[in-house]
Amino acid sequence: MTRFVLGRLGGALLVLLVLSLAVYALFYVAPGDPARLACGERCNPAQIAQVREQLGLNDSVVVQYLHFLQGLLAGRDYSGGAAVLHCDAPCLGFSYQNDRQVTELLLERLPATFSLALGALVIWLVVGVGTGLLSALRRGGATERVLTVLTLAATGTPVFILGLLLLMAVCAYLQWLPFPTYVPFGEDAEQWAWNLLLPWITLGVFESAKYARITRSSTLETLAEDHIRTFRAYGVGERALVTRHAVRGAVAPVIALSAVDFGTMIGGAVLTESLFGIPGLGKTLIDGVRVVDLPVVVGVVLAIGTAVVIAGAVADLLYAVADRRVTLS
Amino acid sequence: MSDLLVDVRDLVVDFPVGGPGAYVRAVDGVSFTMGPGHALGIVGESGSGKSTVAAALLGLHRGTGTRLGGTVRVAGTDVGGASAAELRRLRGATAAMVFQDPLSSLDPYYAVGDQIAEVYRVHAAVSRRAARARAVSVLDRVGIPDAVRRSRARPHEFSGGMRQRALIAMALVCEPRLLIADEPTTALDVTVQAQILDLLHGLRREEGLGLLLVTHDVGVAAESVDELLVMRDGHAVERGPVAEVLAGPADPYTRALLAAVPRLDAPRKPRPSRETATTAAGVAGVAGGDGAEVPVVEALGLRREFGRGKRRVTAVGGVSLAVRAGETLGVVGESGSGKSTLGRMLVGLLEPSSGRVRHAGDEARGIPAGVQMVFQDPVSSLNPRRSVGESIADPLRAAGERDEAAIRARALALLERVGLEPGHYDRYPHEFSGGQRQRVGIARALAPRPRLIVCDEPVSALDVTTQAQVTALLAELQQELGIALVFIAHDLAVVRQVSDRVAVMRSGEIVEEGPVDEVYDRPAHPYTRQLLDAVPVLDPELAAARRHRAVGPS
Amino acid sequence: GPKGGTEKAGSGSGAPGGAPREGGTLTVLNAEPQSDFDPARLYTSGGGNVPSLVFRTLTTRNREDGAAGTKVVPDLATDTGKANADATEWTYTLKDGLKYEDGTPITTADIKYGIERSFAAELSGGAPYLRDWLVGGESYEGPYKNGGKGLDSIVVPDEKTITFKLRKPEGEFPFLATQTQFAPVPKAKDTGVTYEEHPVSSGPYKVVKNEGDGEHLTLERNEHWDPKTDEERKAYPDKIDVRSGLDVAVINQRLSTSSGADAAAITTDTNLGPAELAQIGGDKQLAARVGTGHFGYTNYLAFNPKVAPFDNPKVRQAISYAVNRTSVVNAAGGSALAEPATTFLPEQEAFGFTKYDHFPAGATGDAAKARELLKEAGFPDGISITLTHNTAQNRQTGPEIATAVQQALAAAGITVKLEGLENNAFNERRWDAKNTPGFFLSRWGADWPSGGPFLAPIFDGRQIVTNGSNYNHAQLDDQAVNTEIDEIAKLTDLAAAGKRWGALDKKIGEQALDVPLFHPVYKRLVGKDVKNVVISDWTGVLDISQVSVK
Amino acid sequence: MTVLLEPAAPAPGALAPGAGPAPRAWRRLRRRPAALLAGGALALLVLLALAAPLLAQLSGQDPNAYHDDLVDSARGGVPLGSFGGISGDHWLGVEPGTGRDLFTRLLYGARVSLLVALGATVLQVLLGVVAGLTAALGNRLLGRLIARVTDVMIALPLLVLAIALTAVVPPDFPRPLLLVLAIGILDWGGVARMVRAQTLSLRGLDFVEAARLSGNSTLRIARRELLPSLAAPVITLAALKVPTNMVIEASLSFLGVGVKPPTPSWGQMLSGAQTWFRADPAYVLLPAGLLFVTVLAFTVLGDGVRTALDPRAGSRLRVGTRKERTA
Ligand SMILES: Nc1ncnc2c1ncn2[C@@H]1O[C@H](COP(=O)(O)OP(=O)(O)OP(=O)(O)O)[C@@H](O)[C@H]1O
Ligand SMILES: Nc1ncnc2c1ncn2[C@@H]1O[C@H](COP(=O)(O)OP(=O)(O)OP(=O)(O)O)[C@@H](O)[C@H]1O
Ligand SMILES: [Mg+2]
Ligand SMILES: [Mg+2]
Repeated sequence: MTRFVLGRLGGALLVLLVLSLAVYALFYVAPGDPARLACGERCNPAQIAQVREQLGLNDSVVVQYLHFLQGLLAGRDYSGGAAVLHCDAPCLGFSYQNDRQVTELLLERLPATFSLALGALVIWLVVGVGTGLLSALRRGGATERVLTVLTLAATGTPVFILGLLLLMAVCAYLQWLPFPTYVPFGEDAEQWAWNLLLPWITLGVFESAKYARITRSSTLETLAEDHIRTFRAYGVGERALVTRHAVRGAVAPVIALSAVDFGTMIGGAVLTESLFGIPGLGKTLIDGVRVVDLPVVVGVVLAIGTAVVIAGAVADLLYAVADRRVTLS
Repeated sequence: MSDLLVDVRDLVVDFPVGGPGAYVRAVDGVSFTMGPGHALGIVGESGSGKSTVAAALLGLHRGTGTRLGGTVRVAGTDVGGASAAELRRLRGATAAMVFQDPLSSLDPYYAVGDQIAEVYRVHAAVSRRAARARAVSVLDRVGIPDAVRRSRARPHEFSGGMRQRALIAMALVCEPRLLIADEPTTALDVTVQAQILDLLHGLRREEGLGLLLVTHDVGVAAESVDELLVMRDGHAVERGPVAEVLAGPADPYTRALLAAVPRLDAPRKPRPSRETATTAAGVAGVAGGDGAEVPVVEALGLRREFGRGKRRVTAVGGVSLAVRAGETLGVVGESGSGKSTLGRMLVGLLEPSSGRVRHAGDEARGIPAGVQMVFQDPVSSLNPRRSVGESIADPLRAAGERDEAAIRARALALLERVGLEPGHYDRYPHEFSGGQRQRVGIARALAPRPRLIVCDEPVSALDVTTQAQVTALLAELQQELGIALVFIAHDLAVVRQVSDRVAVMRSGEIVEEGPVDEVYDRPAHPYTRQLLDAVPVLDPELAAARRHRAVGPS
Repeated sequence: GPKGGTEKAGSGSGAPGGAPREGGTLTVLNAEPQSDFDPARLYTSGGGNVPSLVFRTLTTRNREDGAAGTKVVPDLATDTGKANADATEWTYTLKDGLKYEDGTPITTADIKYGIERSFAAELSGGAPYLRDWLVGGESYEGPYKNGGKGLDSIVVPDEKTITFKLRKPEGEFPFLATQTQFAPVPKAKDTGVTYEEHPVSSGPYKVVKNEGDGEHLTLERNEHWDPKTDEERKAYPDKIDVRSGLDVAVINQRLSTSSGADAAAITTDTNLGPAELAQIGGDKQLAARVGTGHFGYTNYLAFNPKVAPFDNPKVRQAISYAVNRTSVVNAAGGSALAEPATTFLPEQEAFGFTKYDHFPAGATGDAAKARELLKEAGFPDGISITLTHNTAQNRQTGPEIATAVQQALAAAGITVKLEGLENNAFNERRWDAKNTPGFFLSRWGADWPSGGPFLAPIFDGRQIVTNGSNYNHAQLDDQAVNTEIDEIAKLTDLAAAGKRWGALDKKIGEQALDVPLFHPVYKRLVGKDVKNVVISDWTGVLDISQVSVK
Repeated sequence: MTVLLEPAAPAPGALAPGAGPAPRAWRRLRRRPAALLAGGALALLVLLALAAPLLAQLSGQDPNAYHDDLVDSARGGVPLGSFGGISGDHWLGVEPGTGRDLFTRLLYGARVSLLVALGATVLQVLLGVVAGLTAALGNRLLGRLIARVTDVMIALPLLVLAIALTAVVPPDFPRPLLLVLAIGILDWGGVARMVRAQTLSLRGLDFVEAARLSGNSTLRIARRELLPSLAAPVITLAALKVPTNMVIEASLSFLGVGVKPPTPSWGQMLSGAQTWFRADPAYVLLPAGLLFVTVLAFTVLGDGVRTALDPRAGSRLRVGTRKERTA
């Protein structure tokens, strides 16, 4: 176990290093001059030059990257006009656009994104896996057909349309709920939940469809195994067969995919976030990319990377627990 | 009528194969009845439809696309017409079944004890804890040592025999009126087998349990049943009280069957002469010494542990042995004594915790070339998604053979040699009987002409005639190619017949090893003696007497 | 111009309560957060909305509907500025009783400091005029460098007076003095880049909450703001709650639903799109809540005459004739959201609009005339050209407009290949003087309602920038044009200046250096309780300082 | 009796011709009308896409031609007439704003969308399966390396990569191909993770061990023993990737790596239409409906293939059916 954790930690550092390098490299080739974009539309060349100097963009990419690493390990100082700003290690640097500490920015945005992803995870695990089981149980029947059509409608509808429809229906026509505005959990847990309800449903339903399909097909596969026959021969009911025994076949894929989806969702379900006005990392990332705000983009990508790595390790642990034949490595 | 526990009339079972309308007739007009508390044995050729009949008693063919004819009544329930709820009540509670393939019949994800408890809770309104306790107690009854702890293990942590006992426990947990046991002791050593048979006998006597025992082991049948039904090709060829059938078989097939039963005391067929008696101690001298032949495989102080901390189990605890080309080493011993684990280490599928394996004198790393294994579980050792022909052809392809026609021809030849039809090439594993699957496994192991084959219970599911055919084949090939064989089995008679030397294992160690005749005739270790005594005899009366000796006084 | 203006909500339509009253909370639903809230960093257009509630400047916009709203009026200063004879020195005097939110008096030294800090690289983002106009501005690096040295061309003889010394005559200086850079910043409170988290208010409201980098703002009354010193800001609501980071479609939906707090909501950055307009179409009640405005903006086809065949004026003219403005307008969202343009200057008097149509293409283009011109140009079989556009579907410089152009030109025998570039790449190409595409979609907006900032960056030869952002796409360096620009800049009579800007536009238009396509129209929805919607032609959108929710 | 290891003459008549695994799977598939119908529908869609120019000619419309007279310019360009401007000329109505013919645009859009959805999905599945198998079966080092590479791929936002791609790829590189490559090469992490997880569960099974003993290379084991068992979840996931890829294509188009306008695609039409669903529902429903039909067809077909690939499902001996439960 200790070895597993240590091994993963090493792997994680490698992943994060590669990710940051990749982003630096990509931005090196990508169009858009960060200095000009930070300066504003009509900056004159002298101003742009000043900003470029100020952002340290005159150094070569390699030097810039080394500065970034240095900040990560030892912290960095930065000219903030009236005073010199200091950013403790691990310092992800300052946003080109508004000089905010990226670490701070991430910490500020993460809770919203995490809230969103967590709720969606719960929904897709409950609704998605549940629907999958139900359709495996009712295989060949009308219920299954209805469920199939519903889940496919959910996957086939882009999430922005799904969310907009939901918003229109629930908030505009029926007015069951006010239009959501994000309330932090720490501020008011109840409001937090109410306001996240629609985004959770939107994202959850969209993702559920995938999990329903995967659960269903894996469950049906497992139903063909010998041990199912054993339990059928002992009078175990169809429902228990499916929900207790056959569903175990779906455990590995569901866990693996959940880890991936949860990890990437930390990078932001951009469309859902912006539709419901959730101040999450997704929008931060998009805006960062749009204005070539490299430190912000690197920061968000590293946050996603961390989430992906952690979620992956948790997933590996989970299916080693679920299936003892699997050994951790 | 209604006092009959089982009433089968003109049962016909057709399995669909391949295209629409294509069927294979597995059972063709079988009828029999059985009263409560009675015991009926079904013996017969492998593939003759025994398991199919057994499954029909629980209505397991219903709704599967199988065509059924005739009527089946069990404890008054018309299995063919019963509602789903009735059927569920029947299954497990009134009539329980021990499946032929015990190794893959348990859910790999749950603890064995939980699985048994689950079945109990389906039929009895008890708490989870009570069910667990009950599960532990039945596990204990079927002879699982340290049942409390072991009940928490998952099936893959059990040895073959332990899994089989777990299934028997599952069948008994609801105290059914009818037990349908399909080859229930194939993975058990003779002492445990005797224990199980005694248990069943006791249940019959005390609780009026009806027993339908499917077996290929005439000895087992002789010990346990009142009546015998002999099947061949889907037909019942003979039926009568067990003593009568054994003493004076009417049907020629029954006669042939009985004649082929290997006897423990029978003189061994002459085997190609070999320098015998390479004890573990003598290995070093032979291998290193004066130009003597190097063993094909050699184990030096092999140990293997599973689990950590409190869950730690030492499966094999320091075993040394050597097998030379053309030689057969029989391995017998207690169920759970580490035979399969040892076998897996010998072929390199399992890393030893300590000790070394040498192949042809070289330290093995990974899987050495030219080794094969016949797995104890024929079900899981065949890919369910590949036709058996493909599975057999696979080692040939892996060896680089490219000529498709040659590959196919060779696979077909092998199928035929293990007693299967060439037409089976394109069938899938689930379309075979237990014994047929086992033979597929043997055919696959033979296909690439290996140097060494570790056979883990290779003939346990085969009727005696087929068994004889297969062991003859093995011997023949061994002679031809100088294959070294490790033959793990619990059937002492078969082991005597095929082995040059025999090693007796108990609790992970070899307690006795030596030339087969010597060990059998003059067993040195008390455990060996115990084993030899427990071998079932063909005479029902003798068996009854023996049981009386064992159980009576208690 | 054809401006009408504003269908007012509340007023005139018999809404309860009639006249605007004080009190209540105004909700602002925005897409973009106010992430720049430092007066130094705001660009002209950005300062017009929420920041104008917090920052007062020397002068400001006249908060009235339509054309009247294009006038400059005094704000902190007693007048719009006194110029010296050649308009190279501008002097302002502060009103009495001006205070910050903490009660301390506002001084001209603070205004000087506010301007100086906008020169710091850390606080970049403002418009370039201060740097270009003030003496020494081009090399000044702000108060944080060189031991806090100030800018000598801003003279503060006493607490109430401030004089600006310019490099050349600038008659439009009063317009510049409306920018947030002219807001006072007390030096003691300056925290550099973090000042924007809580800028010190000189206006009617102060910032009490600023979360998520301007995503959620709460403004409350600044008790030290004296309405008697401020004729422009009405400041009816007690509280202003700004929620941003919202989806455009959601903002419009919320305004149209107008339930709960949204009934008292407006938006300062989200326009209605064509789909929403189509939907509002028949709904009278909803239509009554739509405010329409005209901001000085022109979308046009730009040529780079250094690239063949656009070096040939006949080719440029042919294209001018071939363009189908009806298609283009439709692609831009229909006639409600775009008005066809034949002049470069927006159709507003303040800009000096002078009507002309040198290459009359009619509503749908004159393909025959175009072919004729092409033949004259030596291309009897037509030509193949590339049109560079943005891939962002923004209805401005995006693919739909490009396709509309492509189709119209095809009818005239001009084969257009479309080259779509991602937003940053597009802007970089378009602003790169060395690598400007030959033919592309572009747009230009007013920094203030006057011909100067509209024409000079585009046509002044001295504003060709070779190592930065160049807006003189045609790279026109015409002595006559340059001189005329300088001459007009000397005028402090803005009406007179306007006439000459119009004439200059007309004159330049003859060269067919661009093809004006359309001027966008802004339509925005307000919540059902919102009253006193004022939309000036300066900003084209409702003035947040005039809105009442009671 | 010693002829055993020499090739024997095949037993006469023992074998039905063409009874190998593939034909049997095909036979099983043929017995599933829903799957066949779905396959037919897909084939039809592909055919329609291929025949787009022909059909456009038939309908007499150019997919890119603006029709200013068909939209109400004053009302945001909403199509004149009912149901999104359906008429004898414009069979499915016209696009708001531009008045472009929807029927032909949908047809041409199908070309891009189907190509991207199919191509990218195939690529994702290929890469994902290879990476997943390698991560689970490769030696320790390789396995870990691949697992970490997968992490990187999952974590790198498509968007960031896409922006960089715009700069690197020459402008005349065929766009649909670029899309297939971009989506396929960048977004296979999910498949890889799932395959890895499944393989970890499978790799200790006896039949895999048996294959190892037979001297099969890891590659062969992966292909012959594991792939068939992985097919079910992979096929299911692949069917779900189809709509996702279409939507990704749309968003990449917005970023400028998509197909070049005016070439349409369903994804683009759909995202352009999102605000129109009240003012002009037909505009939304048409691409959405086609997307739905495609997804449905892929899923049903995938399900059919999955079932057909499992020989055990054929006889349904163990799976059991509704009939048994209700009998
Ligand atoms: N699902 C199936 N599809 C096709 N044929 C089958 C199927 N199951 C069994 N068979 C065939 O039916 C026959 C009877 O099988 P059954 O399992 O009853 O044999 P058995 O007597 O139990 O043999 P064994 O002693 O080897 O277990 C065999 O020939 C077998 O190949
Ligand atoms: N993977 C495993 N994890 C934990 N324990 C195991 C595992 N495999 C085997 N064991 C334990 O090791 C011991 C030896 O098992 P093994 O399968 O070698 O026995 P065996 O001699 O083959 O028995 P049988 O004749 O019943 O097949 C048993 O106690 C078993 O429970
Ligand atoms: Mg059987
Ligand atoms: Mg064993």
